[in-house]
Amino acid sequence: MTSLAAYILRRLILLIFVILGVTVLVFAITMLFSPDVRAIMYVRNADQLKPEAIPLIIQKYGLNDPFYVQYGRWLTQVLQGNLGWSVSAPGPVLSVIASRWPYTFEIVLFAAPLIVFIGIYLGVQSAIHRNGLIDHTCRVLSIVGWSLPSFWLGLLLLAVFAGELKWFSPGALSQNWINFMHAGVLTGTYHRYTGIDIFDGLLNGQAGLSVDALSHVVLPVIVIVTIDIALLIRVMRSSMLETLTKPYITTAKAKGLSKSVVIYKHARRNALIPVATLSGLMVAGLLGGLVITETVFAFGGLGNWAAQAALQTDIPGVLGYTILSAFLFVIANLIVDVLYAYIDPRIRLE
Amino acid sequence: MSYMLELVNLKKHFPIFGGVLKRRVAAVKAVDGVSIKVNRGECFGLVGESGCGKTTLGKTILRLYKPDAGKIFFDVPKDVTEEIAALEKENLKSRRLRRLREQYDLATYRGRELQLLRRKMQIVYQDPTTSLDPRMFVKDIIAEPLVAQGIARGEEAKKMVAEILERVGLTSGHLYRFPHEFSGGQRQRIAVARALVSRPEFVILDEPTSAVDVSVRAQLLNLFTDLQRDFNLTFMFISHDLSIVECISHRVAIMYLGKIVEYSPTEEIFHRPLHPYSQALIASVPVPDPTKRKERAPLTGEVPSPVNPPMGCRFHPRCPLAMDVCKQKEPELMDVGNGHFVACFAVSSQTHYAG
Amino acid sequence: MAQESILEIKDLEVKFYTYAGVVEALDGVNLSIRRGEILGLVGETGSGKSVTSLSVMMLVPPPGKIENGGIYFRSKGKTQNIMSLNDASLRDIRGKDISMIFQEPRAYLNPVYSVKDQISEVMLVHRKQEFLQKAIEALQKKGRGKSFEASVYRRVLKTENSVATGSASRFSRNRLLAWMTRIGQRIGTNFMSKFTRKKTLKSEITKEVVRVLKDVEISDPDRVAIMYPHELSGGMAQRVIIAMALACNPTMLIADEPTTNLDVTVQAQILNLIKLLKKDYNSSILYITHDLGVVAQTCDRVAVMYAGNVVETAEVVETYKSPLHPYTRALLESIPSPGKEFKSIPGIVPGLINPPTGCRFHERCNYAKEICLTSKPVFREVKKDHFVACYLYGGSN
Amino acid sequence: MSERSRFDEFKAGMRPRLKEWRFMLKRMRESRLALAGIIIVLIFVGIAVFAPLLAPPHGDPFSVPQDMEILVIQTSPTPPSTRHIFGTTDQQYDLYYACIWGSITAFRTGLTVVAFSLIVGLTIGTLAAMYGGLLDEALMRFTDIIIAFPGLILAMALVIALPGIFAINLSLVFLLVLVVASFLLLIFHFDKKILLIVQLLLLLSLLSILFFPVQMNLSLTRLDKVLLSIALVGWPGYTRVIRGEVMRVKNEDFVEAARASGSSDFRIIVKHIWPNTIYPILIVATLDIGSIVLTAAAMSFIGLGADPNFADWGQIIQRARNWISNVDLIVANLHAFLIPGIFITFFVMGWNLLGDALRDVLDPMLRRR
Repeated sequence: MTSLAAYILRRLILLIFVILGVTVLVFAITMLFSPDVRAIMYVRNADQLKPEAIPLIIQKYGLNDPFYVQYGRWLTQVLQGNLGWSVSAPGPVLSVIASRWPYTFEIVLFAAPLIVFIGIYLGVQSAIHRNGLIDHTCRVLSIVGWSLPSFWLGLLLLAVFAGELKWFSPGALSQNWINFMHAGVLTGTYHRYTGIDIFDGLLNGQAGLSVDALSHVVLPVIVIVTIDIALLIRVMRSSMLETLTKPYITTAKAKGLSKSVVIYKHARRNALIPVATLSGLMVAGLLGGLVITETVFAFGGLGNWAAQAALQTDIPGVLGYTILSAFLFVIANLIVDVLYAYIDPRIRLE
Repeated sequence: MSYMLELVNLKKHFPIFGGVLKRRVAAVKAVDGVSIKVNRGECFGLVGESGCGKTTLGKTILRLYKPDAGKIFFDVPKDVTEEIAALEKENLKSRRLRRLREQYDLATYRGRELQLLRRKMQIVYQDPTTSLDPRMFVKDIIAEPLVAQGIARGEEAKKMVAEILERVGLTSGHLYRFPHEFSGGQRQRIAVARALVSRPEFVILDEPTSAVDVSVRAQLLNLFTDLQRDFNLTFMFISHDLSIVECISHRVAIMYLGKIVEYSPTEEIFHRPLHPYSQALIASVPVPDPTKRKERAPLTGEVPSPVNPPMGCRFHPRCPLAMDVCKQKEPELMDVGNGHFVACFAVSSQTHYAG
Repeated sequence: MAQESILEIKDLEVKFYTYAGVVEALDGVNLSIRRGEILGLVGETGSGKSVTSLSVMMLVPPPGKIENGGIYFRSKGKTQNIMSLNDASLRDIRGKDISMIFQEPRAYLNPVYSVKDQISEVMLVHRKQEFLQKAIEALQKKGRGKSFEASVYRRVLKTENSVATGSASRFSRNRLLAWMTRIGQRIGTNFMSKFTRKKTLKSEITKEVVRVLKDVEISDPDRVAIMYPHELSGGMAQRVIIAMALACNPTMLIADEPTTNLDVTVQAQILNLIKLLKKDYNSSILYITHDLGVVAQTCDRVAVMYAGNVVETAEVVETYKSPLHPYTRALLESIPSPGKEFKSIPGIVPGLINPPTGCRFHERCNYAKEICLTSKPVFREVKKDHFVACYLYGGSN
Repeated sequence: MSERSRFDEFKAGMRPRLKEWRFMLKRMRESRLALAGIIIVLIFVGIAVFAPLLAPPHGDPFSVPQDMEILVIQTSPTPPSTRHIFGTTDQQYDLYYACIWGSITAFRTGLTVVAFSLIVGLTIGTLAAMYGGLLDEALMRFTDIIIAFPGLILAMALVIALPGIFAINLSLVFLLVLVVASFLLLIFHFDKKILLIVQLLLLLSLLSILFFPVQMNLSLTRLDKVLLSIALVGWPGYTRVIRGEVMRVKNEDFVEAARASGSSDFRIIVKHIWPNTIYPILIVATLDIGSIVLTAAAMSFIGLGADPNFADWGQIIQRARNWISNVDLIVANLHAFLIPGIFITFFVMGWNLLGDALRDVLDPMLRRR
């Protein structure tokens, strides 16, 4: 087996353990609740919510048994796709996720690339123009962006662009388009192929709807990017600055390479190595930030749901979201690991 | 009379972890069966190229590393060592053997015993910039052995520190300075002071001059010789610079890939090196005389990795005199007269010259 | 002057503006390297050897600045002051006419690119036309002279030539191509390198790379070519660096302590290699080291540096037989040799933030006169080909 | 030794240290951002210290006063006026008072969480790095898991899960403490007597658990819950950082040299490793205070924060949630979230700037070896 394969495999095994650990931890947290509260984690349909149904569930899933037994049962339930009933949605957790992920995806779709690419670009720029104008502006901006409370920024943007200028409005889609869509779905003239309005609109030849959906994404994306890009810029900058002092940069210059080749071929690739991890974490971590952002903009995605769930102590809701985000994080990590092996040949030998 | 230090087949391997589950896949055989005897009051030179395990050997003697096999006798009467050797021959299980080893063999020491050992043995590191704590005052750095071993503290310790500081050529005005305020040479002096403040009998000098400048190097070497005389110390001088070793040490051992290939009195080894590696090593030292130019490198290739050293004699792939036997069997160190030991079949096959 | 010198350094002054203060690293360095010789530049740490070499390449790292002086480089008959060159023509010299090898070979190779990538890179920068030409010819031999590949090469070659000669009109397609290249590098995909990925050109360059690797006595060049720096041993890495330096057979090679971190046996190999290559490539070498043994073994002439000054230069034998400057003498006496006890230079190397006035050696000099404390001795020829900066040999008024 | 000489000792010891600190301050003063950071933080310290003068409390200082006279007329916020300098938020809570006393809450939040994380991190991180093995493995895997969650989410989950009242079995706690203590003693091979005593106490506590368990009820306010959950989520990160730092220093020559000169592990850790790891950790901690406050505020915004009348910046802004559905309300009540938001932003920015400056100043000193 090649060392690279071994490396990937090792990471994979590790990640599986992480996933298991995540579920254990989460389940352990829920054990802080009394059985009759926890019962809802096993509810499959609405009529099981009746008070008389609860004791049945408790004894069916043995909610007074020792931890590991319960965990085992719960895990099998989860693997069967039963994450319980979310009161805040309301509905079975899995179906709630299924129905809401498109909205969250709309934001991530635009936010993630913007953060990563702009972040890296600005980081490099401020590094190569150290203490120049670009550098100072970048540093100040990143510090400010890093210090802004996302919800506050969101509210301000709402006040300005929605309140005063009336350019955008909160929500994921404006009411008339929602009505249009529902009507269309009922009459069969409109099909939700992907569930993502931006695409569906185009697929159904309703460019207007797509544009409207797009316009609703703008503000959330701005908030997410402003907040999350800060860290990336800083890390990229320092990493780049460090790389530029490395001996092999001197070699590159001594070879007579042009400035841009030295910077963009020799320095940047090495500087990216530490940044790769971070960007992976951040893209996965977006889900965290989205809880706030979606709440501020009344954006009907997963984050909003999570916030509602937390507020109404809807355990399965919070649980589902937590597990989901952890899962996505793990996936992102795996991708980063593979990316690593590509960027840095040294990995392949370890 | 007894040897200051006696090593019997000492081994130190560093494991390498790898594979999917990070299991132990191999080991760096840094020190792989070294047996030497160091006389009291001498300066014993240990020479070798990087990665030959000379530094590891030094640190293993100090028990900064736990040896994987072998015995370390420090100032142990001859009869004891002989008895141990004899006991090992007949049966390894005997209780007396275990008792003797626990009492005399450093390899078995731990905890408190080691701490007591530190008084008698000290080390001076190669690079004083990394071996002195950057956040400590010179005073505290030098006083550390005293305080740590409970020899002295407070005013008394300070007095001793000032004393030793003068001795190594610094003034008590330097007591409250940070290491980074000194030049390389001075830092090394501080390191020497720390090593000697607890009045040890045996000091390992691990490349003590390779990090300082040419002009300062001589000052340090003089300091070492003086100190050795005044404190009647025993030195083990580890270095890759043969010209220095030739000047400072009484006997020299040459190491290659974790093994001693040859050791003998200094002028003997430098004028009549027997092992082909020793010959090559000495030949490849650039002579500071433009009229004596060497036109070709005496040796090709590089030192192979100590992870999986060559079978048989470890030098045979690069050896000009390699024979078939060299590929199968490992040569043992053998006495060829007047305290000259060599591990080479080519040599032993020749008739020994009369000493 | 006996032979013509290809590099003249005149009164070079370099200062480093650090937080602690202004470090006067070089204070009027004079040096001249002649065609086809190895000049040994000897000195202790902080004497300014490396700074001198870096300033020749105009690579003095910030906060260092070349204050004044001149570096005159003679190649192809014309002499030019490197310090007054613009960036483009400077790059043209770097790696092509003057190239460098360093102390920490592994650290000076880029960890993420293979040996082949790194060597072929320098070839592509300075010898692109040549290789394109070769590739075209190779294709024609195969009777594929009309193929798309060949046409691409011709187009690129045309671009290169016109860009090189600057004949390309401002809006010409060629200039556009060159511009695209620059943009391409920005966004990370190098259009030009896309072209170089074309089989024939690539194989041509690879051939050359392998040849150079063979020149530096690497036994299996094809295998080494595809290795990454971390897979190379110290000696191997140093050979690769040397190969990289020789890739465009430079008129001058700067070797900055190339064997300091290598084992004695390997050092011997590398030294011989360097001597050998000097013959083959007849390039002159500026050999920087602190090891007097190495100097004696390799160099034709020696320049001794102390605290930012060159204090003495002479033929190597002359230097070792009859050194003039007190520092040189002391240095040579400090070489340990069995039997006699170690002679050392009193005191320590002075810091350069506010260095000693006058002759910077006077504090440690046994022959110091009061004039040495006040004024700096001039660097003058006291014997044939023997320059020294010391008042013991006149010049005090 | 005599007082006099001890004093001289102290003087002699301080002089070089002062020199270093002066050097640091000089560097700090040179960068405007750093100066800004220091000033901002100092201002907030001032506000926190003089809060009782700036906004004299009636009764519990942390419960924001409601203006009943207006409340009978209207609940919706009133704009800044002479009566309420910053105006009021809905339910007529006084914004000015809340902002002033909120600064104390902010400090409390940041500092307690950081302190908790540091203490836990230093002990566990150091032990893991020094003695590796199982502890290290366990720690790393555990942190892997914790880091897999977006901090906010996990904290949210914890907040809703944590019960308001903890029944703590003191004897159990005592037992655990003793176990850890004896563990440490074993590692640092102290003299046997202390160990013996500890083990006797251990036995005692074991008995007490079995026969006369000592119970204690600990009730958590909502703010406590928030802090606790953030700390619980945060400490693994610190532990990881500290572990890394210790690992770095542990392999330095001077540590080995100390061992060679007979220092015990305990001495090595205290005298060599911690002094050489403290600066990077300090930087991390400073930068973290800001983000902790932000997380806390975010949680209050979702509605998991302190009690509704508690003087906490996030808590006030949280009321804006009800207006999101109607944009005009947001505009109308702009002041009700704008002002506290500015407070949060500047507080966090101050700490971030400070941390940034510290990094710039300390790094060269770390490199200077």
